[in-house]
Amino acid sequence: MLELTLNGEARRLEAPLTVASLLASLGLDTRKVAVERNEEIVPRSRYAETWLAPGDALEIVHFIGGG
Amino acid sequence: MLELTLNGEARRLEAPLTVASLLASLGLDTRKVAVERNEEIVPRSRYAETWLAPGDALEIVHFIGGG
Amino acid sequence: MLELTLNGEARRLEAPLTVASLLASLGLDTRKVAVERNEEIVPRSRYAETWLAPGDALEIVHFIGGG
Amino acid sequence: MLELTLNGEARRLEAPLTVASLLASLGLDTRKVAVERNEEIVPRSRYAETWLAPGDALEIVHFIGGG
Amino acid sequence: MDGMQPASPAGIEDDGWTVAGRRFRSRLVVGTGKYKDLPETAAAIEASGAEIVTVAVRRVNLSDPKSPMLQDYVDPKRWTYLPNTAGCHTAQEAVRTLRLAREAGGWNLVKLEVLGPPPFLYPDMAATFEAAEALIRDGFEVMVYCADDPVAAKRLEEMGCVAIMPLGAPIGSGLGLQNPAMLSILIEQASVPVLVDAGIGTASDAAIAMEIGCDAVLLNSAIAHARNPVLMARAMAAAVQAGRLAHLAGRMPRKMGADPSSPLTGLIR
Amino acid sequence: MDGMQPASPAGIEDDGWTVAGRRFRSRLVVGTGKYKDLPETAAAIEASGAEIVTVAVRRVNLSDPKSPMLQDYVDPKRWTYLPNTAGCHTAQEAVRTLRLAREAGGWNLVKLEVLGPPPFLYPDMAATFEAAEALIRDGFEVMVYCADDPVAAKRLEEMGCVAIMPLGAPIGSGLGLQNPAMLSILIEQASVPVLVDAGIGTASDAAIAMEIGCDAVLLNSAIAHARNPVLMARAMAAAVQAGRLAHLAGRMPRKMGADPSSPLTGLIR
Amino acid sequence: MDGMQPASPAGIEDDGWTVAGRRFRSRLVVGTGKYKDLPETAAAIEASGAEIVTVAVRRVNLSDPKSPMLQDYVDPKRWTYLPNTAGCHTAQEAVRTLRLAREAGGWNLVKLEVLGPPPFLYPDMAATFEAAEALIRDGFEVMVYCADDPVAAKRLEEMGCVAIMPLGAPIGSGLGLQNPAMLSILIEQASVPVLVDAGIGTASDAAIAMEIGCDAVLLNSAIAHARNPVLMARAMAAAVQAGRLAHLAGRMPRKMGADPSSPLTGLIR
Amino acid sequence: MDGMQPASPAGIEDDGWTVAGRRFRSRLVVGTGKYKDLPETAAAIEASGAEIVTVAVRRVNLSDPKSPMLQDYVDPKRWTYLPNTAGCHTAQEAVRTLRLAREAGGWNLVKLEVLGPPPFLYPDMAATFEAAEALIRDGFEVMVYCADDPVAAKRLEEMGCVAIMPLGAPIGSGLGLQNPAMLSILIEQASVPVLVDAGIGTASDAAIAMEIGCDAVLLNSAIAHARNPVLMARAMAAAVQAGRLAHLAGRMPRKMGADPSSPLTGLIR
Repeated sequence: MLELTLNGEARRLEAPLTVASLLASLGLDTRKVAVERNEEIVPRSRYAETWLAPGDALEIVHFIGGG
Repeated sequence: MLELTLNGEARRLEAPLTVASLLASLGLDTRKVAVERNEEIVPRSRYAETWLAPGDALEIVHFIGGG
Repeated sequence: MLELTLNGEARRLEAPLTVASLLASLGLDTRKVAVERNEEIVPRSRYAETWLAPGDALEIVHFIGGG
Repeated sequence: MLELTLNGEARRLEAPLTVASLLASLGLDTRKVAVERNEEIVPRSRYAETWLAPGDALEIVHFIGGG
Repeated sequence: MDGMQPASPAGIEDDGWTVAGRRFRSRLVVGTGKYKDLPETAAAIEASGAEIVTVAVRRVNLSDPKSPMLQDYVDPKRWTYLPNTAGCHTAQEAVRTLRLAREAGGWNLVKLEVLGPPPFLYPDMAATFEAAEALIRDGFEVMVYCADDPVAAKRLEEMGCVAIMPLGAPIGSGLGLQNPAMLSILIEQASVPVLVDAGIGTASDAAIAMEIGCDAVLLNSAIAHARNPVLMARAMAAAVQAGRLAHLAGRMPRKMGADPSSPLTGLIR
Repeated sequence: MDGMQPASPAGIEDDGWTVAGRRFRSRLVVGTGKYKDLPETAAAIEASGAEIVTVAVRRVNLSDPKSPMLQDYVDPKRWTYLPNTAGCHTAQEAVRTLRLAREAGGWNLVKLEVLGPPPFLYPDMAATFEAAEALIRDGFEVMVYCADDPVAAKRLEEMGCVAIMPLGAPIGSGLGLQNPAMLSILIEQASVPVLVDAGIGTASDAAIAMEIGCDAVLLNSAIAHARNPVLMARAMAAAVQAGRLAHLAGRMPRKMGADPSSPLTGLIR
Repeated sequence: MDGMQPASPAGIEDDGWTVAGRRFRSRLVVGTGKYKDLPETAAAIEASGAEIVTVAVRRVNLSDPKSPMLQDYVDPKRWTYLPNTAGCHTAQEAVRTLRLAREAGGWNLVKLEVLGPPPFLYPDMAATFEAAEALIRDGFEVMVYCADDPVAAKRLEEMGCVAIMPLGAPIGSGLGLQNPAMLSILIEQASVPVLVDAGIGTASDAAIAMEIGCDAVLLNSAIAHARNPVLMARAMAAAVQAGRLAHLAGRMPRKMGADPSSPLTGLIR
Repeated sequence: MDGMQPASPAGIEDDGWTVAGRRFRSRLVVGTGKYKDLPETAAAIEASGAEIVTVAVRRVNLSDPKSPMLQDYVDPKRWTYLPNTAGCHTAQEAVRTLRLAREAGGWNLVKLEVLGPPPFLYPDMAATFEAAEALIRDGFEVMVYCADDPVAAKRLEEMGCVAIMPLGAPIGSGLGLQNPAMLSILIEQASVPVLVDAGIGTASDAAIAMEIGCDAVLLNSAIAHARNPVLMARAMAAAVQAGRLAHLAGRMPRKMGADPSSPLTGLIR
């Protein structure tokens, strides 16, 4: 099991896990979001090879209406 | 008896009556008011000799606060 | 000969003369002007039958740029 | 002889010389001016004991009208 | 509607205005004076999109009867000519001038203005009442230039004037609306069209006039005396549309504090 | 040019503006926040004719990952998304937010705003300098929201910001330009585009911003909080065109005395 | 002069004004209406330094003839009473009211105001002309409340009115001068005193009225409806003096660029 | 209180203000620059009633050491000298200048201003922060000239500045308060005195500054460049008192409709 923080909330997930599989499991369209891992951007091209580790802090963001 | 209109109200008064005696009976200070009788000014100097007649319309006015 | 005033200026013209022939002699397009004779409008329809008399004061006007 | 800079101008003065004697020779009222020597303030109390050295840069200022 | 042509007349066709039973789409009325020459006059009027133009009545220059006339450049069949009484300082002059105008043009919709003395040429309301009465009796439809005086404006409306046209600032001054509060009062109480006439200096002035609720704007110098009249004519057309649309849209309330345009939730931390 | 469509974009195609090498025809940049819902957002943006829209970056709502997203209503292929840093009160937050935005969108043109505390959310210039420096070093093209401070604006320009965006009034206040004199100074000294950002309340405010020489106007609340956002979007499109044209045309001089629009010669007597 | 009392009346004794042959030092004329009670009225008038007070004429309350009267609190021997025609909407009412006032007070200096309908109570100039004519024929000295209409104002002056008193804004609105440009025109052309009457809201409004060249200012609500009428009365006294002195002093020219107040020579380097 | 001297200092003695523990009665601070000569400087300052005067620090003119000095005309024992850093464009220059000022005068209350480049001389806030920090560390009591930037103003206050002095308009421009809304925000959030510094053109501008709640006003050109500086100095003294009293009194609310000042009951019929 992996314990990590996702958008500020603690989550327990099945390990091993890549960013790509996480997004898939969450049902997110990778073309519409961006991912930060421990305050480092994870380039879209690396989702498949980026393995999550215990204690990782992830931010998954997208664009919303704003002025 | 005299029936006349005083500041828009009907009044019945003891005849005969002058403006001077009317003001006195009303307890008004003649130096602070002005009198109009049938839309004609009654000069202060004539109060004593001005006899009221039935149907007269009198206006008795003074100064009040205004902008 | 007719002595009359045309737009404020004294003129001597060959008599007899109608408004229509005057306008023609002046080379004016009757559809673009209006005529006043002695402070009375001369309707366009009457130009041909309106004979000018000595001393007449005529105004011939048109539209110009204005605000 | 002392060569130094006074309010931006080169001057040659008789040595030895203190700030006090310089101000006196210039005819300046010590209560109305302030003196800087090589970008350091010279306190009024030290004018008498402050000896000028070759190459010193002095600024002597006062208050003038300003907004 | 096509967002790519937000201000095209098509977009606001359904929002025209009516004066004396005549319907117009453009809410910009322009004067035809003060231009360099007649071709510039024509080009600026074309660019303005105006459907009504004000014109003056003057003696024909008999020494040169063949010189080009306004009608040759601004076709009265395409534009509604609104004859004015500019230069008239008495009711008599104004009435006489408009009778000639009616005969010359063949219509009875006119702009009445009886002016006080130079340099300010402020409307002479007493003489304006007199002239308006005579003209209405004589069958004219009177659009009247007036002071920003709600009592006088109401009286002109009650006399039968078909439009009330208060000044926004001294004519030709270009100072912009000097008295929006009083103009709002006139608009609020009027049951005929209200046009701001005189005083507009640039596009935003015209937009403001429309935002406070005018039915249309009448101007001349702001276009004719701009460095580039044709461009300013287009600016005014857009400004009048902008102000009208903003009036219809209903502006946001003013707030003293700030109010962020982006949500404060979901921020990364 | 066709006088019947004076304000159509066609008429001013040749007068676009360029920021960071990108050319735009519309001088209106709009925010996408504060709308009732996404369909209203889309309709208003369509009506505004804007080509650039500002957007915020926020955490995905993981409890409802399938909820509609802005991109589904405002196509990033048609509109240039300008990610902002709304809600960021430190340089670090702003930089981090824009790096995520760059990854999400794939471009590096961004709007930087680092705000002081509520309720006024005035730009924090010290923190803005710090963030701008970091972003430019990191390859971003920074359009920067700032105070109407000519010294700070010049410094941001010298640091390499691609557009200077001073506030016209507190964000969301709708008070209109509170300081046109200072904005004119900023515009006069700038060699990159200047946009008024924040404070616009209605159409005439936008026209005034363009008349004083701004390259474009950025607004959000004025449209989103109007009673009818789509109509106000059209009003703003027309207002920005009107103000730009008036700026190019060159307004008439202001006069104190009056100046009649009709000639004083040829009057009947 | 003593710098510690810059605004003391002593300092400006030599700069009084004259109306109908009467000389006054204070350029502030105040109304006596709208106060909580007569003692507050008296205190505020005292604090204002005014020498002229406007008063209304009304029926004596016969049901309570002994109730205190204005004269008991504001001594007519110390203050010049200026009877008004507030509430009169026809020339006849106004003339009849002022004849009573003349009899009650024994003087003929009066304030004429004939008002249009609520809610705006704008002066009815046609009725005002009629009343002014009758009053002047009857020997009154008429200070007249009027529109900011230079043609009407000139006519009132030519009829023999002794002072012209245009409104600055709707009566009781406190909006401040809505039309300084037009007021300047009235002042420029007048050869009798011009007072701004109605519309003043706070001290700076009164100062502006004096700066543009008014001879005096007439106000009531600005003091009576202030949270603290006595303090505001003092504020108005100072404001009128400030504006008058600034008018006499001649203000500095406005500049767009900056101009340092300290010399640029003699800087340390 | 004596109604005949409504604006005498006596009347407001109890309403002084305090900066850096020093108490002052006059809320007008004046510069000593730009006058024709020293006697005019002295007369104007005397007339202004000011208790604090700003002064510049410059090199003594060694070629004429006996020429009259400011102290000979404006006695430092009677007026508090507030040395400024006019002409300084870096923090270093400003600190060095004020150290000399402290030695020359013997006190540590100073006005800090670090200016951007001509022609606008807008405050350079980044350099101002740097200088303020160094001066406060060195024991100065710093009254600081700044932008109308609430974030920068708060930071200066938190650093320990004893008064915040935002500009009202470019220095020497005489344009009057260009941004009252932003100034109100600064005043609302400040816990040290706020003075408007620079931009005042005439008396009403100073009154407005006090009405919005400033603790005092600092000006120079408005007096020195008036046609008659001594009269304008008196005007400013009265204007500051008027504005302060109006602020304390609490102005009447603004209304759109009219509100008669005389009762509508008891009218004759």
